Amino acid sequence: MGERQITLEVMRYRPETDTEPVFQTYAVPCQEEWVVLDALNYVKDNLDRSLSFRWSCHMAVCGSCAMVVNGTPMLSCKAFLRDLPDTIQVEPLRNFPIERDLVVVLDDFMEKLRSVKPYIVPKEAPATPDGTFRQSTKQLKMFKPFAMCINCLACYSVCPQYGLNEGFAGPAALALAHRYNADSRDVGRKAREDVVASNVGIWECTFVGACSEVCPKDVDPAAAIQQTKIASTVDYFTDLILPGRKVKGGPGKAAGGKA
Amino acid sequence: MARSNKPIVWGLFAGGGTVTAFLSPVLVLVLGLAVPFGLYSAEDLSYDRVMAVIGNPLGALVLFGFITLALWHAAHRTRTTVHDLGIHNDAMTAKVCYGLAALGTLAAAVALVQVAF
Amino acid sequence: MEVIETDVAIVGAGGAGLSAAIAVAERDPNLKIALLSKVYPMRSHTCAAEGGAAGVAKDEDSLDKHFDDTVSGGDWLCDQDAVEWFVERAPKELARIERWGCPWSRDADGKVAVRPFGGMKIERTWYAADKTGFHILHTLFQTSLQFPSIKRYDEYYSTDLIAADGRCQGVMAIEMRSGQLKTFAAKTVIIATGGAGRVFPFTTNGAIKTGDGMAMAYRAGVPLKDMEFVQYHPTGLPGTGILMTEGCRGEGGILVNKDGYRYLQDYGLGPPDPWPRKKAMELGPRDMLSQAFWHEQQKGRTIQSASYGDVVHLDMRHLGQALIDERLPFVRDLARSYLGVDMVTDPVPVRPVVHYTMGGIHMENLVETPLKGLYAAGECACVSINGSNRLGSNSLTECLVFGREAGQRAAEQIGSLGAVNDTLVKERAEASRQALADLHMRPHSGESVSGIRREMHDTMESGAGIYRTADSLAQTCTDMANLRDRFNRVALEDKSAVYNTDLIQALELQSMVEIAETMAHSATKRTESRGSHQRLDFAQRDDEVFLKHSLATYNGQAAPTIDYRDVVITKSQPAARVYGGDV
Amino acid sequence: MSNRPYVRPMAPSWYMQEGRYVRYMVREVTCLFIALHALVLIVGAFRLSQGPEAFNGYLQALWGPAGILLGLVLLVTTVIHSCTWFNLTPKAMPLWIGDKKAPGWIVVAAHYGGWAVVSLVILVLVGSL
Ligand SMILES: Cc1cc2nc3c(=O)[nH]c(=O)nc-3n(C[C@H](O)[C@H](O)[C@H](O)COP(=O)(O)OP(=O)(O)OC[C@H]3O[C@@H](n4cnc5c(N)ncnc54)[C@H](O)[C@@H]3O)c2cc1C
Ligand code: SF4
Ligand code: F3S
Ligand code: FES
Repeated sequence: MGERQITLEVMRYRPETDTEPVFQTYAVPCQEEWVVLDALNYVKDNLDRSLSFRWSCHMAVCGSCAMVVNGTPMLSCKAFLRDLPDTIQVEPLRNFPIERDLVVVLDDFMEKLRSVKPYIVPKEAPATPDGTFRQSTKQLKMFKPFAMCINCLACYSVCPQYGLNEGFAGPAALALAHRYNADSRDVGRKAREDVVASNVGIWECTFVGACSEVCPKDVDPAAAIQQTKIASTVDYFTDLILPGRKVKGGPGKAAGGKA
Repeated sequence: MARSNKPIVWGLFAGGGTVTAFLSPVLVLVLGLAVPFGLYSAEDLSYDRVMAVIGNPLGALVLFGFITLALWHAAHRTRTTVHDLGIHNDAMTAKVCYGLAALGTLAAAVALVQVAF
Repeated sequence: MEVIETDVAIVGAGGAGLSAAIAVAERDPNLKIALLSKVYPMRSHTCAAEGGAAGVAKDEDSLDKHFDDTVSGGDWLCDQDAVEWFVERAPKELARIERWGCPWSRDADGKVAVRPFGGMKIERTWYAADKTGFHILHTLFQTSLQFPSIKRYDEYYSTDLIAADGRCQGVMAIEMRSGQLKTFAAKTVIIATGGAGRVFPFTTNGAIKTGDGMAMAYRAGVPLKDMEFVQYHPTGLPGTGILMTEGCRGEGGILVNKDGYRYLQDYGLGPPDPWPRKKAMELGPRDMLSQAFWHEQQKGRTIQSASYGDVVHLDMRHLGQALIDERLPFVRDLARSYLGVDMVTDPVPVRPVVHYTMGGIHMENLVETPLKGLYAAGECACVSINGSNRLGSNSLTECLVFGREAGQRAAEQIGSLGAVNDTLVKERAEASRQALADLHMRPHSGESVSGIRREMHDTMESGAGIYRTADSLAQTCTDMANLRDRFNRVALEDKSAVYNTDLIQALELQSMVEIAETMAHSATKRTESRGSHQRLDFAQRDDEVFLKHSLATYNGQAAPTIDYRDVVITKSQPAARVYGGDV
Repeated sequence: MSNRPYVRPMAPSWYMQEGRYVRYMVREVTCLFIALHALVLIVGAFRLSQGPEAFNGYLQALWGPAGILLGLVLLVTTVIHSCTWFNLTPKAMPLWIGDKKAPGWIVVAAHYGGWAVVSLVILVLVGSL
């Protein structure tokens, strides 16, 4: 197990004393196989107990620990030192207000996630003896990749449209809306269009594609959004041609989750 | 929240993007570069031969469609790019961009009606 | 101090807490629900669960078989009435979250697929590839978003229960972004704070699993039951402790020692062939597999790896890339990134790792604690379905089944509990505020959170690990008493209010120190070996004396008192645990 | 109130600051040349409507040095437009073969193939009508 000396430049912001963020430098003796999060924990335990950052699982699944490492947002628990130079700069996710140090304010995302109705709007209860829906391999594959989102928000950190447009629902929320739209058990697409196909939904996305490039879980939100654009456009023109057509789970229908 | 009317302009943008992606480079080549590069003789693009195609109402309609889609594609993308560049008066931008596209569409219509009808 | 009034306060938004919240909201939309969590709900450690959730699914399976596997898996320390109740509801709850959108893996005919798991006679573990807990958690969380009555308090760290007048009347919590302490005056409180694996240094548990809820209940006078039973999972990655799910073995992976020999056949789990076979060899229960590793290590038959110490090999090469990528893609990626080993082409080095706390808050009547108005569910609760060794994949289901029941009971009983006593609540709130202020003001002393934590880790690992003795435990008990005392002198280096993680870690350490002490003392008193609790000095199970649950009661600055209580036996008399052969 | 989250504004020149944004901007800006090309065609249509002389003058201008330069610029930019457009198609229009999602490159390759065919057909047709 080799040791390696790393210079960690961490963006600090202490709201009670700082007027703006500043970088603080720590010299950290690291093990070869460490990740950036290990180095931060070393700092917290041995050098500076006042450094704040979020983490929990240390296995790239809880989504707490995303931060900008040398310019790119990534999960710090999966940012291996072996892939990084000796000087590592760590910042909080961009496009979010900084609460303190590497901790950002997530209220906006949480509200947007709720707004896209990320839950099954069922057509009717399944009529099977065990009370479950049947799903073919293809039906599962249609939505599963979009269900892999860990809400780490790396995608929001690189999406310029999220930075420029306050209202924009953003890549992960829209990918999750698409995840339910694409689920064979769901009939809520119409109900979701309220937000998804509004002026703060998919139409704010200009297909920069950066979201999909940085996503640690290969969710491909850019794809989800473009597919939703096509579906919504088709819906729009169908509605124009056939006004008042009956739609399953349309806006009038309550999105009850009782099952 | 109201459903957006963007599908209209976005539909034109997407359609235009696709059509221009397939056709623009070859049209640039045919009209502007093929003769100077010696791919065609000047005869190939003589007035009569061009009239035979564009003078035909169907030909004129196709060209009109292409020009329109190209313009609306460009107008919509310009609108978002202007926003990206930091000019955030989107309503104004939209008016100007789509206005210009409409003007261009009208001009193309006028010219092509004269050619073909 | 801000007082938030609510009908139900739920502390913890993992699998159990979210299930409870939805259950309350569905039952009565007029009830006010406060859902507190020290992390955003989707960060809860339920997201780390990989392998699956158990519930009878196949025609040839039966509730009785699930019951039998669970009871013998728990070495007869399970309350059988609770197990019976549990196995009956398990498939219903799993089907419910199917309807809510959980992306279960499927068979060719479109039905939910099930895989074999350790100690289970028949395949009954529902799975979503190898991210079952993740999908369950996100399904629950996203489903919960449609209920307006669920008011979330994300990143609120609960410090204390408000217990007064023989009843739980609320809970105190720090809003982490402001540092302000708030009072939740609640007619009922449900604790769903998860396990306490972080008491040990080498664990699959995330940073948040510090046993806070157990400690809160303990301090409020509710006993902690069966705390000596800590599960080691046999297959963790050395170094990080990242879990290689039991699904690896469920799909056919094998464990070999340095001679390439499937050593489990030497420990009553064989014969090795034909393989795969349920309830045998690698599909034996976790306690036995982890103990077998220890013996191999004693015999010098483990593999010495330069960087990671002793390991054995989990070999999955014969499964082939297609199957691995379909059913185990996440763990393949984890082993590749964190260890540089691709399970498609190489065996993966693994060793036992602390994984699960069978013990927890003492439950009377499934989800009710002895304290009126206080309920609990999930890993923090000891309903006693897991006995002395939990079978893999029972606990995700446990979160769903008992989380839901806790919500329903709380909603049902609220009427008879009546209003909270404002004066008493204020009094308690003031006491909590004072304690917190004291912690903030404590003068510098040389005692640090990380220092005490490290020492706690060392003594727990060396004295209360897979195998224990009177001596090792005595040492750990002494050390822990010491550390508890020293903790009283820990001073915060960070005095700020906003998102003070120095403060939170100090409070978490307090929980852990208290929990660790109950573990050490309960283990000392249990002079027998049963399930995950193995005493080198008392190698046999002793049903005469110890077919009993231990109960650790808080004693302030003194060590806990340990009492006992009978195990509920209904239809399965204690017998020898038999695995391998033709079982 | 001590608690004031700090909002880092986006730099007005954000699109210059990372390779991926620069590439995005290049792609977006091609639309100006698509518009320019449309303009060239509209002018051509007018000239066509004004008779052979006018049209020939138009062609001569296109084929002169300035015209050739314009043509080259348009060729490069429209090719960039086409490539960036086609490269993104798998995201917008995933292709399913049976119950498997086809790899993205197939969709891209199909578009490039179609593009080549269309272009060749037009070139040949115009040259041989
Ligand atoms: C790596 C791993 C793999 C596993 N795999 C499986 C498996 O395949 N099958 C299976 O059945 N089981 C598995 N388990 C076990 C199972 O995942 C857990 O027992 C279960 O998820 C616990 O859920 P919970 O709701 O009780 O707690 P958690 O999901 O841990 O949630 C605890 C909640 O309490 C909150 N909380 C804690 N303290 C406080 C506080 N002081 N104030 C406020 N909020 C607080 C947290 O924020 C969190 O929301 C696995 C466990 C691990 C670690
Ligand atoms: S889409 Fe990807 S990058 Fe965005 S939040 Fe989800 S997992 Fe993270
Ligand atoms: S980066 Fe943003 S603009 Fe669209 S494609 Fe991704 S959401
Ligand atoms: S700590 Fe959970 S994703 Fe990194």
